[in-house]
Amino acid sequence: MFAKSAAGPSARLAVGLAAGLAVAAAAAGCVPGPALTAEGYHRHVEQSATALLSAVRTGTLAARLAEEGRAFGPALDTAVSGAEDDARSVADTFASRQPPTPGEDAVRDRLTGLADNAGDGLGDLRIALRRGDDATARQAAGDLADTAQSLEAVLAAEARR
Amino acid sequence: MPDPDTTVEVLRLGFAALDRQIYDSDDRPVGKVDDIELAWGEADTAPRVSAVLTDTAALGPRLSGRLGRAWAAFLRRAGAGGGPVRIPIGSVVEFRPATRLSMRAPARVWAAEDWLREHVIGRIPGAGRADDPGQ
Amino acid sequence: MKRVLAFTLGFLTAIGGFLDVGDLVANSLVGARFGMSLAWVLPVGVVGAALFTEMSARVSAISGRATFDLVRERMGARAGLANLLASYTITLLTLAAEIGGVALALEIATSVHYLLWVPVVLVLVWIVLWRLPFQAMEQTYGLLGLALVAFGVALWQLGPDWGALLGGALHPAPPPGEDWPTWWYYAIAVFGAAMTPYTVLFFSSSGVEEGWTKKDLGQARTNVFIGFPLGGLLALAVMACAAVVFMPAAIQVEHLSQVALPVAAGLGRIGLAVVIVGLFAATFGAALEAALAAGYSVSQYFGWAWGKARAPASAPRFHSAVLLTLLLGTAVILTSLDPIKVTEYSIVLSAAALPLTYLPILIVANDRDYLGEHVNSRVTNALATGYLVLVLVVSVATLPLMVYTKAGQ
Amino acid sequence: MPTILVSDLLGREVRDSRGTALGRVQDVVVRRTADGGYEVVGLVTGRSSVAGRWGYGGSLAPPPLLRAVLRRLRAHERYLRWDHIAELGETVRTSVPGERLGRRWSDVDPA
Repeated sequence: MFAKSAAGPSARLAVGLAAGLAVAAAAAGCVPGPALTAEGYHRHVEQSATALLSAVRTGTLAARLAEEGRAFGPALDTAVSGAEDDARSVADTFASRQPPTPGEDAVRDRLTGLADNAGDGLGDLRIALRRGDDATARQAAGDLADTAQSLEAVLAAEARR
Repeated sequence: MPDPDTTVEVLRLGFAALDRQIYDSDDRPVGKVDDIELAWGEADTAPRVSAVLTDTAALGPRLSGRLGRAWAAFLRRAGAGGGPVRIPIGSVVEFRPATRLSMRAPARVWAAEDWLREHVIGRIPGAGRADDPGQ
Repeated sequence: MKRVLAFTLGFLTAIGGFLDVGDLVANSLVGARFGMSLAWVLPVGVVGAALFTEMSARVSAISGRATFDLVRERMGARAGLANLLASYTITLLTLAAEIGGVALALEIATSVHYLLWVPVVLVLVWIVLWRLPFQAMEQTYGLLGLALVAFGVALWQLGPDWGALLGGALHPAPPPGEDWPTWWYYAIAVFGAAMTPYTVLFFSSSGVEEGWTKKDLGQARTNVFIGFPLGGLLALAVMACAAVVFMPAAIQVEHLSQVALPVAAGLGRIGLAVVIVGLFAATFGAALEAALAAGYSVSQYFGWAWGKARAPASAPRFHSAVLLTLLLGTAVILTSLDPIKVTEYSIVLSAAALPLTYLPILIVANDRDYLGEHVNSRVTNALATGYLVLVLVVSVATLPLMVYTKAGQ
Repeated sequence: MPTILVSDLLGREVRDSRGTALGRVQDVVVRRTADGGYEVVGLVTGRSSVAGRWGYGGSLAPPPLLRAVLRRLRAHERYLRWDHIAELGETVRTSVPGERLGRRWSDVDPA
């Protein structure tokens, strides 16, 4: 056997491309490490609040569609359950991250509370929709709307920093 | 404008023969021309094409390097022994556009095909049914 | 009359077949996050997809050769195998995404968790591949996929500010709070979703299977040139619906269940039911195509007998490859990776790998040895060269952008 | 009868009579003989065979940009007549200086 390391450039290109794709996919899938700086922590706050707001607003949209009779149960249930899962997982991730200085404790407490509200509100809405309990659903939607407003306030405050 | 490098009399094996589809005399797709064997006769000054090789076992050396070694190791583990299938050049009618044989392919090229038909695909109901062409 | 019917069926199938889970997710997600500022990518993608597909249709109609047959012949055993591995991996990922998409559509219809549907989807896909004749398969899912027209009707019913939508589309820049790299990253996602390589692999091979000749070329072209732009319009409607309903509410699209909500908002229950049928059909059809495309490419590289129209017993290696790919794709989804994430990766990586299928087809489409007088015209070549540069730039830019933006986070 | 596989020839290093590297064996050229066989008449050397496999044959008329790229990719290709091979070992040595090798087999061997 003779050593024939002379892979054609295009072969190398293609192999490289395949390997690169795999590596990049792996790298991009990684969650960012623990927030070490105040700057990093505030970015984390902003991302979490944005994700929570999205979940909460998905809930209020679903509640509106339910009230107007524009959608049927399973589709709304799936949408609200998805939003609830998102809210709870954001809440977990957010709570697990430690603020770098005591100066961030206030925003941490505020967002932790809102994250819990979001998860609970979406949970209440899901249960009410499944039971066909319009009054409770309306109440849950109202709570969610309040949570959304507070989340917007947090985001606005973060943007002013 | 015919290129003198591709006239019928002269051809580049890598371009005109290697990696071309092989069909046997029954028009069945046999595989690809995975390698070509050259031989020197007593009186020859230059080697002549003596056979085309097919079957995945012939592919390993073509890939060479790390890929080729991995391929060979994979085939060894898969238990594919016996080396590539050799088709003497006398049975090759033409190389382009596809390699056509004047004989039926040796039974050994169908080993994997037959095994899968007998043990997997053929056991599933409806395996013998093709689409109606007019449908 | 029969001709008219075949013609209508053909481009209707092309419209419905244009959209898959990648298009639905990418366009809805982008509309929610970037409004209409990335709408310009859709025409770019649609023209590219039409160009690319027409060339491969011409190659298969005139030379009777499918894509990977030519890739192996023209790139050789080694570069061809590397190409095969890359294309196969991406097709597998796409298949996994589509299987996930079918399961999610069933979850939306029933609220039974999608993971429970995945094995059912596997069996359904496989039975259809095994038993349904080729054309019946294509037409059924293409026509049912037309139900996605509901997005267009819903948009109209939502009564958006058309001027604002148009203004957004004419203002291609990231909206406040978004940066340029992320914006470009999602531009690549929309582009990759419109130009998925599995479609081309499937289209060229199905042309060979159906025994296309010069005579069928005209019809194939019409299907592509009318069907794809109309499919692109549907994709635009998906994006606009999301821009109208989600963007003002700051909702980000993370689930397929959200994608359907604007239709409910616009059309109510019936619209929602129709769109769920469309979601199911589009993803199911794409799953069939992706599974076949994977089997085609492997079989064509190794020179095995292949074809869905053949009796499985006369192409056992091909059918085993399809079956194995289906099992692998199902396994990917059963790891409970988020199907939407799988979809996002599959379309972005598709964009990165486009040159692998695009370049060989472009080269062969210029070879008189294969195509005779049907080689690319000067106009086609000018356009195709532009797209060659574009797909190369996209291919080079994708991975750095993916890492830099943490996949668009 | 001694035999050799084409895959074994492909990829071997090629040096000319002065030791200058000419790339590697990329292809084997054969001629149809009167008795219907194929006789080897030479080797194609160069750095890569891919562009050669695409652009080879004269039937390809790619758009200008692509043509320029393909031509550049093939600029290193040389044809080595079989009777100009001095030694066919792990390294193939030619009996003539590299610049005397033609770009296509027809440049040097009009037979």
